[in-house]
Amino acid sequence: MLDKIYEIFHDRMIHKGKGVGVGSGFTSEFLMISFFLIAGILVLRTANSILFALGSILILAAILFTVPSVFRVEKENTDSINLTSFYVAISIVTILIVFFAGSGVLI
Amino acid sequence: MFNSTLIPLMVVFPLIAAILVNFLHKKDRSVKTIAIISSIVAVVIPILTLYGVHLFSGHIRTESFPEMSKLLIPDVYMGIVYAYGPLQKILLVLLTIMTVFVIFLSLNKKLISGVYIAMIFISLASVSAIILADDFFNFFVFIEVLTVAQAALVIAVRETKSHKAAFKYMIFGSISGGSILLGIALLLGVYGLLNMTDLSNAIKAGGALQPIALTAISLITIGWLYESGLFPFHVVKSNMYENAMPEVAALLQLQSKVVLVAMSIALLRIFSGYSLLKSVMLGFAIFTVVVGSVMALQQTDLRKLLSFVAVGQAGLVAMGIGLGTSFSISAGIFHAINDVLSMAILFFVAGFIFEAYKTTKVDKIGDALQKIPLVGLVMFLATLAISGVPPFNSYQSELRIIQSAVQAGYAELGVLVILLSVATFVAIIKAFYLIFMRPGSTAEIDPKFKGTMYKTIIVVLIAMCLFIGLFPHVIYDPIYNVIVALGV
Amino acid sequence: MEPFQTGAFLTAGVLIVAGFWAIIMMDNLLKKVIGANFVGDGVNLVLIGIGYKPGGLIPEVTPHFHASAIPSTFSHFLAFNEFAELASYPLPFALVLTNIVIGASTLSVMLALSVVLYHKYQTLSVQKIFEAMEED
Amino acid sequence: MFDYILLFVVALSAIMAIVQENLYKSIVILGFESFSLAAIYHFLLATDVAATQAILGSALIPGLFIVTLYKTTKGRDE
Repeated sequence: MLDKIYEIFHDRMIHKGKGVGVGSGFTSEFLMISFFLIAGILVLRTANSILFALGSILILAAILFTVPSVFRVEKENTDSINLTSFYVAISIVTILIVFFAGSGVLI
Repeated sequence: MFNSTLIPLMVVFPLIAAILVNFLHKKDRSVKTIAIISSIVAVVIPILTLYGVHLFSGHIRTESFPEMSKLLIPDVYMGIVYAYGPLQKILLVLLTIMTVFVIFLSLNKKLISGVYIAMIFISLASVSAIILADDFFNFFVFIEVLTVAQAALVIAVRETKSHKAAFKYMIFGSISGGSILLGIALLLGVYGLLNMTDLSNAIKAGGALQPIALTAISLITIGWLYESGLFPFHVVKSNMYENAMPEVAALLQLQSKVVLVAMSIALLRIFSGYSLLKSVMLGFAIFTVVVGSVMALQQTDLRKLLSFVAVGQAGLVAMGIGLGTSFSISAGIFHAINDVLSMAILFFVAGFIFEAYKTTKVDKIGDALQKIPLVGLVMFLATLAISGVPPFNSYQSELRIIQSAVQAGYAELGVLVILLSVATFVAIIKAFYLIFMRPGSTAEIDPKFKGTMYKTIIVVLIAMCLFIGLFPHVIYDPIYNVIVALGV
Repeated sequence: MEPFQTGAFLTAGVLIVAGFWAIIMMDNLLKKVIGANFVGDGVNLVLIGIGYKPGGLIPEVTPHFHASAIPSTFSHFLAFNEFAELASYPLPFALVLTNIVIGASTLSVMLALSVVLYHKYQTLSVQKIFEAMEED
Repeated sequence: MFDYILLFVVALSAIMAIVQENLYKSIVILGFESFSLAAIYHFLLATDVAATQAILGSALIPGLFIVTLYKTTKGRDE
């Protein structure tokens, strides 16, 4: 299992030049996975609703199956203006929904 | 003479200097003289000024009448108000000292012109006004001016990449500026007020927030995300840092962190009873921390790497503020100050390398420790400083952020902060190894370049880092007292 | 609320939404700049709408008002209190004047940048400019 | 009645300027929208703002846009 992951990282990292090694790929992958674990634990611990807990476990499982998640993150954070626009739109909607639903106006 | 009437001078004086320097475009000697003198005077003004409140055109607090305040709080400010206290003093002294350093470094460039220095002065004036202003509209105006000035500083590099970065910055700046002004307009419509202190009182007196006020909060939060370079806008901000000249990038990250602190305090003051705002801030901050450090690990260009590290550290500052206790907020502000210093050292080192080798690609440069040992040593110390190793300053603030996270009941976030500092250390030390220790360099060092000014400034800055790390209470205690007194 | 005021707010909403749509979704650089202009216009219209008072006086036109109005000589003048009750609320107008000027300056910088980007890439399409391969 | 028609015109021309394919037409519509907006400011009792908007919005800004368009496409269709 580990050899396979190493090979995946090696293949992806080889074309980036000498500057980036497999080690930094592993570090960032470790950071991503621990971030998702931490987020899952936080939601589980603070939210008392079963729906939230189940949902967070499901999302966590889905993420752990797509192990080299670093490359996906990198692809989503390029200099492109269109992707940034998309995330800006998503964030605006998220903020509006959170503020309205959290204050009991919508629900 | 040294009284609080000097307060507006902190904004007016850099503006006058900017106009003078702008008129003297292409007369290099007089531009240099005026820039050096006025930047030093700009440091002296905030040190000499006493704490106080400046009321423009002498409008004192007067009784409200129904036209002004729709909630009839007893009395309101009629004019624009600037408030100057210990926190503002610390931020302004930091800002002006760093601006002096950046101007000293910029003066020896070929790029130098009157307009370039004028833009640095205009951005200094607008950040000062953002720190001082107690009036929401004044705040907005200077945020817009700051956006244009920063974009102009990046455009002055005259490369296509920097033009693209500046265009992106301005397009999203129009989204954020529109959002902030619409939020201010809605608050003006609901409460009839623009002064932050009065607005805070009126919102407290008004009880639960109405849907219009909720829309206003959401819109201003979007503006806050843009100004501080958090999650959806982190690519825009890091692109700006990357494509500016490295020493100007140090100035830009300083300004956006100071604006982050000032705007967060303004938001927390106005909507002090509204806890959901803090949760939203915290969520976006955590996202920024993770994305920033993951992206920093993937870069091969020193400038790009440092810009993503700067974004991640801004997320850490916002995380401290978003935790919402007075301990964590003061820890976040303290971390902003420490981080600005050590990030500035790293950017100045990048500037030195860019001047000496004409590139900052880490896989082209190598073996630099024999040629520039002092710069290598300072960069190593700065790397230790930014990743929170004990004798330096960031240790004190990161420790406080972790403590406050545990106290607030989010022990997991403490783990995340430790992971972030590990990732930062790995990212920068990798670049340090490749540039300074790896044998075999493909880029040649410029033998004529001495860089005495760079060396002096980075040594002074690392000494400042060490001083704050050894005596943190000089900076931290005033901040903590201010935050406790604000009661946010 | 006065129906005309409501209509003004609705129009401002249309302007702001159209502007955001253009900034986020449109492919052409100039269309994005036009969208930024519309956002500014819509926000200005909201601010002006806040200050409106139906059937009120125009606060900048002074002949209605004299600080020490004496009925016999200046019979058509109003005292300050009366004037303040009748006139519309002038604070947002000052804000809008500032915002118009800021918006125009930002707009000109963005237009200049799009000219420069056009000369480099020979196109105005955002897709082609920002997805182009970086050459060092 | 005229003021309501103006509101409608502003909303309609904003949408038209954005969906319009031809950039010249969309800039002309932008100038028209700005001028109608100035008239609305007049009906909303803000005469000084109306004057500024009429000058800046319907002369200066479309002028800048036209110059930009001339400098970029130089008469070519895109």
